[in-house]
Amino acid sequence: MPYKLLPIFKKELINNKYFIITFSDYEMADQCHPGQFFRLKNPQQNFPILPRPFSVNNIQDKQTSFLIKIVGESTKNLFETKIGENISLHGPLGNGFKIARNKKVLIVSGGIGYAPFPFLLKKLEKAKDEIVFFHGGKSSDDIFSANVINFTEDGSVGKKGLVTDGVEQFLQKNQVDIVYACGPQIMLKKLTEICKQFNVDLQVSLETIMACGIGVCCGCAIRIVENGKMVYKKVCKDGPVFDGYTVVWDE
Amino acid sequence: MPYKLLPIFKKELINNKYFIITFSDYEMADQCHPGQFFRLKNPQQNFPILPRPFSVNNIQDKQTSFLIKIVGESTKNLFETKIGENISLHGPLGNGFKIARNKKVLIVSGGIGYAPFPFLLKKLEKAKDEIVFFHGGKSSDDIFSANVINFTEDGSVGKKGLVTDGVEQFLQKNQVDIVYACGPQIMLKKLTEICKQFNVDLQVSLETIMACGIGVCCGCAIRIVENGKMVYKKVCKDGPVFDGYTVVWDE
Amino acid sequence: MADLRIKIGKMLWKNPVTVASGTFGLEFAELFDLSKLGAIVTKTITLLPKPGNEPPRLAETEAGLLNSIGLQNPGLENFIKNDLPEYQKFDTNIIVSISGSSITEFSKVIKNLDKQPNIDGYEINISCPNVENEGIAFGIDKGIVYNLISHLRKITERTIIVKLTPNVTSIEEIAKAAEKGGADVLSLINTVYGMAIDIETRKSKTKNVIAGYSGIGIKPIAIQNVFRVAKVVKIPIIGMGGIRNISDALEFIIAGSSAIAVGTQNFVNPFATLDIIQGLEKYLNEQKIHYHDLIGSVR
Amino acid sequence: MADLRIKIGKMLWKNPVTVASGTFGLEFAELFDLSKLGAIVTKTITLLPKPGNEPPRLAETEAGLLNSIGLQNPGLENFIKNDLPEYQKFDTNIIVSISGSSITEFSKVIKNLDKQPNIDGYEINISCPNVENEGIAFGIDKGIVYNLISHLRKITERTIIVKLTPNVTSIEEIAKAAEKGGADVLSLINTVYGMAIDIETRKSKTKNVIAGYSGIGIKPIAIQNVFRVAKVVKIPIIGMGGIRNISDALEFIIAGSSAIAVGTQNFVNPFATLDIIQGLEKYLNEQKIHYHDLIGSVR
Ligand SMILES: Cc1cc2nc3c(=O)[nH]c(=O)nc-3n(C[C@H](O)[C@H](O)[C@H](O)COP(=O)(O)OP(=O)(O)OC[C@H]3O[C@@H](n4cnc5c(N)ncnc54)[C@H](O)[C@@H]3O)c2cc1C
Ligand SMILES: Cc1cc2nc3c(=O)[nH]c(=O)nc-3n(C[C@H](O)[C@H](O)[C@H](O)COP(=O)(O)OP(=O)(O)OC[C@H]3O[C@@H](n4cnc5c(N)ncnc54)[C@H](O)[C@@H]3O)c2cc1C
Ligand SMILES: Cc1cc2nc3c(=O)[nH]c(=O)nc-3n(C[C@H](O)[C@H](O)[C@H](O)COP(=O)(O)O)c2cc1C
Ligand SMILES: Cc1cc2nc3c(=O)[nH]c(=O)nc-3n(C[C@H](O)[C@H](O)[C@H](O)COP(=O)(O)O)c2cc1C
Ligand code: FES
Ligand code: FES
Repeated sequence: MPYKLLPIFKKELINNKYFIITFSDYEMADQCHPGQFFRLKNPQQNFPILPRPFSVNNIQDKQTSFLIKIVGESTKNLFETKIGENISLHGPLGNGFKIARNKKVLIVSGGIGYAPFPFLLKKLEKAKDEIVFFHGGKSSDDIFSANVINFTEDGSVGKKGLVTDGVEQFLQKNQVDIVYACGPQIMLKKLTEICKQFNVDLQVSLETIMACGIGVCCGCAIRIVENGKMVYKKVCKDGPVFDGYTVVWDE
Repeated sequence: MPYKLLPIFKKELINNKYFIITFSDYEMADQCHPGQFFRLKNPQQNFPILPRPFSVNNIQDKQTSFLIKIVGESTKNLFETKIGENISLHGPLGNGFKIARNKKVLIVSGGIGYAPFPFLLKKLEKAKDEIVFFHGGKSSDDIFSANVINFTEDGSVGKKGLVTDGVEQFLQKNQVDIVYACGPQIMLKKLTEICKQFNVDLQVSLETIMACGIGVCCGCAIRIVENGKMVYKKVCKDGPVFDGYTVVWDE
Repeated sequence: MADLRIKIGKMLWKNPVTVASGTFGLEFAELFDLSKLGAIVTKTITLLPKPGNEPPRLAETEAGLLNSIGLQNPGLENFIKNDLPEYQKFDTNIIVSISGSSITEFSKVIKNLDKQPNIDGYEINISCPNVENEGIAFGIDKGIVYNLISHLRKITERTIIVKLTPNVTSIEEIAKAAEKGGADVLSLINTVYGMAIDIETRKSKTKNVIAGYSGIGIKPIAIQNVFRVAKVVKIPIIGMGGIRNISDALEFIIAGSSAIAVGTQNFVNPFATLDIIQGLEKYLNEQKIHYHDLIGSVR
Repeated sequence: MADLRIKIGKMLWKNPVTVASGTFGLEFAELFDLSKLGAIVTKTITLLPKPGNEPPRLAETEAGLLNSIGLQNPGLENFIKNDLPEYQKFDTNIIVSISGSSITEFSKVIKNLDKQPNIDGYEINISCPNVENEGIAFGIDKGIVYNLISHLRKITERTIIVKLTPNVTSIEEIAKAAEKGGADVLSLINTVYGMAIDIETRKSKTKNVIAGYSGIGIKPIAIQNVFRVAKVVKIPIIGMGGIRNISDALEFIIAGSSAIAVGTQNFVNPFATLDIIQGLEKYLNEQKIHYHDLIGSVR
């Protein structure tokens, strides 16, 4: 996992909450697997101190892009950094999603949890999977594509309601082999309960605060049940993708 | 001494070391006296923490300007702040120069010590003083006006040599009532020794690191001899202008 | 509107916001009406005038401020003559911060001040790290703290606030000693020992070498100390150390502070105290919680 | 080229730059050749595996990092089997950081490690603030520190480094006790106690409530501790706490550190150690000073 300084190649504003930042580097693009992430930081910015983790959103023409939600100082700063200015990139890091082949696949994302899926989608399509994509957001601002089945809490776009309710209904009527999911903890927890009823494989991508990103600091621990015992796993190295049924969700 | 948020009205780059930043505010312009200073800070910048003191460089058409040398994080940030963005201004602070009337005046500045004098010059001219202005810098970059007698250490502009040497020669041949000076400590110390020989009044503007700027914190203390005794005075409130002969210079 | 009133020792504050000793003065009256504050804490006064430490006295570090002022102050007499009457004009609680080099000196100062009207409390600075033998010897030893405070308790009826230093192994021990001695209130933290070096000249950036570190860089340390002390004492705590805005202030309150003080930030945004008072009302209304229920509510 | 070699205890380091325990690992070998470092300090190892504290374990504050890892480590046996052989491949000094809950446990770990070749020293972590009864009880009491170190001194010939906590009233006392006990080297500082609160949930940002504060925000505190300790001991000091770059490193060296360690900054710029080695050569050449003359040269 190299550590590179690369100039911002492209920046696209989606709306006042989200933007996409793109880097052009062959080596980087070739190494990535869907579900992996990079640690990004503007080296000119002293505070906050730590680089922040972002999933690979897509890879196109050897360009690697990240879909970023502006939530605090670092994401704001990345947004404000101009095209041509250098960003430090550390990655690709983490395990990434296991690619199913010739399966019936359901993707479920909530909010910025959409980020890793455009890249995954590409690989799944190559693997000849049959894919359905459900995405949920608070309102139209949180919808990224018209080509997926969208849910909004306020009903401003797509179906009104929670994406998890949609998933439950869908699973009642359709056979699915595997679910890939990323989004808020509360959504993933609910989804795990639902998927359990239907006995579907479930891969979830998790978030924690990270310091090193490479398994050194043990800061990103989450609780996983392994052989009937609760153990700590590292989101950065053992994850960010885990078998949903092994995760001990927070209260 | 009000505390205001004002948008940057004008910004002029002199060269890659110096720039002038201007604010347009009637009330502010009317209150200022030459030698006084303001504390400036971009409220968007969290670090460094403290506002930084800058002398009033000039007042023209009710616009107040500051001549700033880029030396560290705050001055760099002020330089990078765009026209129209807000800066917090606290001032005018400090005592300022005592204005002589109908006197033979010599102004001596070194480097960024030039900053307070364009404004002083205006007032002295009004007071019908006879004025000679000596300025010294390392090289042509540190020269601000062709209308003053310039010295550079590398001889790239004006006379080659130290401004204090020029002052000494000048005082040997010319009668002067009062000297106004601002510049590096080492220059002011030398100048004090020279002026003493010729028994000329001497007003020096000093710099120290400041926290409050208004006499609260006692952080900006310097040593002054008062009635034969060494006492601490506050550069922000008792100064920044002092009688040069009372200052106890650092080793 | 949320009710921000709070009893701090024998005082009733109209809101829980004050200023940290040494970072505020009458000069701020030019900027806003000081009566808006819950209380005003003066800079530390000693029996005799103190010239303060040799300059340079200040250095800014990457995330805070180093100072070695050395308790420069005009002395008790001048304070009573010149400053106190000005403070007394404001409709708020006036707390005089005092220090001394012996129990006798502390006692003398308090006896004198007790004759003056309109002083609402004393903050006993046993923690200033800048002055040798003044303060420092008191603040790190629980026996000495107990002796000092129980002595002063006999002298005055007014609220006694003891200001604690973080530069100790167990701040709980010192806090308990102060409470046992009769303190009505604790305030914490004073500055943390710090130092910075100019790598060009190889000199310490403050002449006094070891200085007091304040500002945002000490906030996590201060919150931790407030949390620990709140667990072991019953008297209220005035929390401080790096508070810049409402969200910093809330951390201190949730950690266990009944009131908060703004220090270094007064030099950056002189209206920080007022912003915090406003922010507090907004937060209480939004979260639908009473101020008293917020104090020490960390889960 | 400037000569950066320095004796640290019984070791000869090719340069005075190492890494802080717990912030570095073999994973960095993918980024640069670890043989370039003066030494490598492993994360703290205990006799038995430790699962670590409950998450969340990290929080970033305005000017630093809070961690409550809880000494998560695979235990001595796994370390010897899996990690040590990898470390031994590098042409640099290998220092194993160890901790324990009793003198017996410390002794057992050292006796075991002493049988392994190519370990150059032990860093005795008596200061980790995250684990109750492990480390903390040792680091704050000079008598206990003396007992522990003099005991370990009898067991091993290898360099003993004692890592000090800043969370004490007098770090000098602890430093002198370690030296008297037979320590060859001191390293300081470990993290400072800190805490942060999420004002929305009113929960502590780390589950363990009180955490260890590191990064640039603690630099003035660390430099101050190095300066004080350097005045009272004769053995060399490895300085750390917020070092990010050459100028931070120089402050520590001028304050009295014979060597320096990079901690939190490894997470930000994994090449910080290399940058510092380069920067040091440049500074020594420019200032025309020998490295040894720089150490503790503050005026
Ligand atoms: C594996 C992984 C993949 C991610 N992928 C994406 C992505 O593709 N797009 C996207 O917009 N966001 C992604 N995130 C979340 C992103 O890292 C945070 O939004 C970002 O760190 C916020 O930084 P900030 O300074 O702007 O906000 P802050 O104000 O610092 O924090 C806002 C929130 O971000 C989280 N956060 C803070 N520091 C860290 C840290 N060091 N590491 C992780 N989280 C932190 C916390 O939950 C915090 O409450 C991902 C996180 C992880 C762990
Ligand atoms: C009364 C007065 C008037 C001044 N007038 C001018 C002026 O007109 N134009 C101009 O360019 N500069 C002026 N200065 C100097 C100016 O304040 C410093 O250059 C500025 O603070 C540097 O800030 P920085 O963050 O860019 O650099 P830093 O990297 O922080 O510091 C560079 C140097 O600036 C000085 N400095 C740092 N902090 C402070 C502080 N809080 N207060 C004062 N000095 C500090 C120190 O000597 C330091 O070594 C004046 C200073 C004083 C006291
Ligand atoms: C310049 C300065 C002067 C101070 N003087 C005093 C003082 O006289 N008495 C005192 O008890 N504390 C003094 N302090 C400490 C503050 O009251 C406060 O405890 C400390 O700065 C932490 O708060 P802050 O981080 O908000 O500044 C001083 C602090 C500064 C920065
Ligand atoms: C995530 C993390 C884990 C740490 N683990 C250990 C440890 O296992 N043993 C130890 O002695 N110190 C540990 N420390 C403390 C560091 O070694 C160092 O003393 C401290 O972080 C100060 O240096 P810094 O500010 O450069 O990080 C840890 C620090 C961090 C941030
Ligand atoms: S972030 Fe350091 S181990 Fe995962
Ligand atoms: S800067 Fe505070 S008294 Fe001068």
